[in-house]
Amino acid sequence: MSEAPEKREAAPVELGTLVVSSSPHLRAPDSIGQIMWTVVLALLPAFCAAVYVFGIDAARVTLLAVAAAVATEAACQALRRERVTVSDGSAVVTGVLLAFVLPADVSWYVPVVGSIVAIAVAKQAFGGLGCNFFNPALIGRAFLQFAFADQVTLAKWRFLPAHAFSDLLGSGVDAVSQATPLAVLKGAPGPAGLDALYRQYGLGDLVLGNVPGSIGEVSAFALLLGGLILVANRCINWRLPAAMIATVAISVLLLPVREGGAFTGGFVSILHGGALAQGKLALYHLFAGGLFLGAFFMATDMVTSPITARGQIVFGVGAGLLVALIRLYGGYPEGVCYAILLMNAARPLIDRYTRPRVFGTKRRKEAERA
Amino acid sequence: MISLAPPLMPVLAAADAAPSPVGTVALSILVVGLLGAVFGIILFVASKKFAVKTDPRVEEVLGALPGANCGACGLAGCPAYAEGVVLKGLAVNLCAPGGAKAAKMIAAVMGVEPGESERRVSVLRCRGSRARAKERMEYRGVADCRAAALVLGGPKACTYGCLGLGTCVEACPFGAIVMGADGLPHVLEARCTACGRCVDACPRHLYVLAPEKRTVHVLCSSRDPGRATRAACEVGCIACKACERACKFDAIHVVDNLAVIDEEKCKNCGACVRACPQAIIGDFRKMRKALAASARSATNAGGEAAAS
Amino acid sequence: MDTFIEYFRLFFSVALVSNLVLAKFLGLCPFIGVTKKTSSAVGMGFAVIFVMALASVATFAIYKLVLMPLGLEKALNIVVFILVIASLVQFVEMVVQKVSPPLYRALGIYLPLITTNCAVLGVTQLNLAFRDGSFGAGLLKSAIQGVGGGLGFLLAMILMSGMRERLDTLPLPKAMKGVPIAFVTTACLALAFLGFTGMA
Amino acid sequence: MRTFRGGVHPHDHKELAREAAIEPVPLPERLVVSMNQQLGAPAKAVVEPGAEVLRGELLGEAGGFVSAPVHAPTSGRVVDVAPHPHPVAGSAPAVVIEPDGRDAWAEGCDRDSGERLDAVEPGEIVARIREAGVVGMGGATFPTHVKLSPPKDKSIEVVILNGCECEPYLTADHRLMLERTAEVVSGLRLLVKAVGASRGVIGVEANKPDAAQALSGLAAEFGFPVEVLRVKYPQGAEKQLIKALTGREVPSGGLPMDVGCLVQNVGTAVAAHEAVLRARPVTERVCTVTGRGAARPGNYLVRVGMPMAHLLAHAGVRGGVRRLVLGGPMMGLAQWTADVPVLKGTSGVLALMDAPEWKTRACISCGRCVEGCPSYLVPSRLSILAEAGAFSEMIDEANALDCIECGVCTYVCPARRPIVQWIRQAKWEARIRKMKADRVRAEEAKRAQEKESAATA
Repeated sequence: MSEAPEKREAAPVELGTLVVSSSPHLRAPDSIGQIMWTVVLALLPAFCAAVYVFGIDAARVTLLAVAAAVATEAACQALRRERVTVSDGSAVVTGVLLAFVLPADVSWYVPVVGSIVAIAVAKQAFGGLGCNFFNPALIGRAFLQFAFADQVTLAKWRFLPAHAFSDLLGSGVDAVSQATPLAVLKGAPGPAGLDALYRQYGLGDLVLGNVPGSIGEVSAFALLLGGLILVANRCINWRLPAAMIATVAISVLLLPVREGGAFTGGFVSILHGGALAQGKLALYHLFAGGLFLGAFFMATDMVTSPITARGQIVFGVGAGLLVALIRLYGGYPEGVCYAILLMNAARPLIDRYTRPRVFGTKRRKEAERA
Repeated sequence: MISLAPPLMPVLAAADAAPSPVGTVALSILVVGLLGAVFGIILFVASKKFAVKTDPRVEEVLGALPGANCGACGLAGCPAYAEGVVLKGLAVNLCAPGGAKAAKMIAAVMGVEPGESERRVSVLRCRGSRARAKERMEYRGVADCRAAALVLGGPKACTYGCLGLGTCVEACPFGAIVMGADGLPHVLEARCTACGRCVDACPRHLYVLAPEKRTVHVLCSSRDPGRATRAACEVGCIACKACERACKFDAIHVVDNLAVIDEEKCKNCGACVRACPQAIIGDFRKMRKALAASARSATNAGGEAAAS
Repeated sequence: MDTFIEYFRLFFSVALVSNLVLAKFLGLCPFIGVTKKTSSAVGMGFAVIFVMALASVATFAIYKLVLMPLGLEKALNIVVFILVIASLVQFVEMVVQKVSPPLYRALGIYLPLITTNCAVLGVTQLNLAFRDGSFGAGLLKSAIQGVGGGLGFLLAMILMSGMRERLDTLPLPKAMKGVPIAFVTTACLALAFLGFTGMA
Repeated sequence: MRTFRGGVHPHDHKELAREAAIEPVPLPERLVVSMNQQLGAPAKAVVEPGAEVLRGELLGEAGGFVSAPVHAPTSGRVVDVAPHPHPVAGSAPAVVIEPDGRDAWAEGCDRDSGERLDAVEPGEIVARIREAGVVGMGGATFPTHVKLSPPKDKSIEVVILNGCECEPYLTADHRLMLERTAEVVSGLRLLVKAVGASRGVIGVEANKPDAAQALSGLAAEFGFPVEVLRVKYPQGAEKQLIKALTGREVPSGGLPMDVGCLVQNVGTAVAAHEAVLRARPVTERVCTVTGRGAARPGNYLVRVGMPMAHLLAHAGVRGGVRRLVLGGPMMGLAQWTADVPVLKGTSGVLALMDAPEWKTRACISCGRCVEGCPSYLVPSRLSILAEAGAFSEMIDEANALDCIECGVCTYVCPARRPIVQWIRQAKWEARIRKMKADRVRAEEAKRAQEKESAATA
């Protein structure tokens, strides 16, 4: 290696004004837009299932909500004289999610008002994407529950039962109106009422979506598929939905309810040999209602869920517990929306108390022991 | 059932006997009065038992301070300074924003002499606006002078000059610095309180707090040799010493490639201002008007830029 | 068992379902004022629990033992209740100033504000629902309602303070800075608390 | 496969230069030998303009204990001693040499005495390394003799040779391990002996199986295992490498010697071998020139002090380059001019044709930075605090000082937030704050003293 290289004149390099920035000089390909549009893609199976179950109405409500959400976001950003960033898809996600928690046959203004509240109040008022504490779609939904209760909480929900599947868009097919599975459960929360419920809607109906309910929540299978798309694309962390769903199952399995002045269900039933029925009830709770929609698409909203892995588990467990409490003891048949909103409120605190241990330091407990 | 009624029995009986409005009112007054007395006694005892000594002068001094918590006094905020004055005997005229007025009030509270305090203002010692000072690179990153200064010294070819990213504008608690359309910050002297935040914020140490009546300043900080300075900026000190020759009072000298004014000797005559070929020695009496106008247009331009 | 469940329901109801701040919108002044930092929010919350519990017991006792026998319950209940609460707050203020000066500094002007904290007065008024039962049971229920209401207040304060510490770092629209966004956040939190509707 | 927690694997672009064998670059017209070649104090020039020097002759002596001497990279005439653009410090004093083309070694240098490794005493090894101006060749440029002289209460048990080269694009260490295998192993033996360690390990990332293969045969003879590590950036960061190989965590604010480890780059091992057994001071190094702007990307044997423009021209860099980065793309320094010299720590030069504009948006707390941070920090929080100007909180409550500035958080951020730059700013603010506090304390002490003396008087 010590041979003397000869002296040689090299052609001079002409460099223009160079761009200088702080390291790193590379960025990963994923951007906010890519993540948001992936979420939209992951919502597509559930959307298809919705059109299948509710007909063209589902598409109508969804499009209205999306259009209102995008328009509101653009208007807010224009008013604030900011760069309009609706192309990143985050308003689209909010619109779709809001529509997904509404019945298919609401008046046109319900999704529109919901979207405006969701974007203007719950998101842009806080400074836009990344700054909101609460999931905008859920704030929109909670607001609608408050403002248009008669339209949003129906006693009977319309849907196209399985025999009408031959006609996709539902024209010429009579839709039927029935109580949602969770509303039926509300009337008879214990395992005793389960058999009757099973005759009305089997587990298979729940998985495929052949039940009344809100637009996006009916097909557990389609939602699971979407959830897998999100996990595969690292848009969500599997821990949070897993913790949430598992907590709901365990809570329903163990928590007793009061029927006719006496406790039944839960561990009470299990102690009395009703373990199988209680298991079936827990399973039913998983697939009925908006749990999958909430667990995969709403609780996991990056902006409003904890940032650390441990925090995500705490969030999932908390939300799951609240879902079970509201479903079993509360005034509403479904509690996913409120459970997630409540945990959203606790998110800053969860983040604060689940900070990871810094490399090369000890946890406080270990440090005290040492 | 236990009842507090027995001691009140006679009154109660009277009230029963004559259920007149007058009786009810009298009874009400009596009851409220008695309860008030009981609570009063309890609070009196408690105030003795839990008494805490406080110096009321701390609050008074605090009231005399502007409350901007700027830290110009060298302590962490106004309450700390108030405590410092009362308990540690700090000087009463350390509050620059409050100026002579605050010093006088504090002195009155403390019963001492207010001492001298001359009004000072902040001066930016650079005129290297975007059009006049060359940039050597296209900087991309955090829009903050201190952050940019860490990336190979920032985008300006002159490593002594203003980076123009407005860290001082952000730092000023009184809104006395505005970013001009020319890419240089401008001090609005009427609002400046000489708190020194900008002096600390500027990574290039371009700000200096000078007495308001001093009107002649060297508005360049480059210590590069003349040729390098000229290559980097149209308005840099090229160490030509024309000012030295022009000064009748031996008050200005080129030290380390940069003209420096000896404040003791300077009479603000402006001879150096006229002599400087680079126009970097400024006479504030003349410049003030222009500065204020440019700052106004800058504020307007800023608003329009945000609007578009 | 049933009595226990009843007490539990009372507690749960006043703490969550009819949360004083988020369902009844009482005590918004300290709620907005002292939630800028979690540490002072917690301090304020505990001060309110303490005052609320004491005030509940004291006012209920005075109501039942003094005002009712004298037939003055309608004329004097609010006046006397405010007197009791004001004295209690004065007392608490002295104790806090002596025991924990940092807490005293953090709570600042808000401690005296408990005096006029309508949440405290509200709970003492709510307690009047128990006036027709026995004195002992009513006193116990008042205490439970006082502690429960205070805990609900504390919970709302803690949640809110966690969010507000983050609010400081957000690029808020100019019009929303400060108190406006605090109220918007409160509204959202109140919507979330609707989830407890019908529970217990 | 062993590794650490966190990190990320960016597309590494190593295919550009991986296959190119190390190739010497012809001498330029002038060599600009900076006196600031290492972390710590700069060297002090000991030659005057006009002096004739031979290769290996001393140009600058160490400016302190944490410093290193600088030697002439070729024979020639000193034409200038003056400040010159410096790729890290902006500007630094440099000795400019006009080569005479003989490239003759100074007396006593470059003797292949056939001296056996066993014959050199540990103290002698450290002394020769110090005199040869060996510094960390991976890019950190920490003087090697300082690392080899731990305080008495610390003992080094394991010497780790860092052959990870986890930075994308760079392949210099890879080629070095392949082509100069014997010197790498010999260097490791010297380092192990110098500190009296009981073990030596070579860590190689799994994307260099040929290098691992080549090393393992020779290393096994001396009982040094070659550990193949997962391909993940920053696998080659000192603390992360120690964690991966030994499971030990260097304490926060501590040094590798606190857990009985010493980490050296494979390039440093070669330099140590050259210094101790061949009496050759550091005058050249292998440097990868790559990126789409280089027509002939490759691994070049360059002299210290070679102007960057000369090296770039040799590697076929023409116009149209938008960014010039010294070092790897994750931690390297972007340059505004090619008028800077090659330093002992210049492991690579990237000539990039693109300069994307990354528009910063609000943090959406996706958590990817938290997942990727090898120091287990919450970069998202740090960035939010920085935006709010809360630099003190970044230091006091969010552990900004534990950041190793590896750049993973900024790389993965979908909101394109310049997190590392903010953290650097916070560290800088912390330094300023400390300086101020020290000044205030000194003033207070002075005032107290004055008061006291006044009272006694």
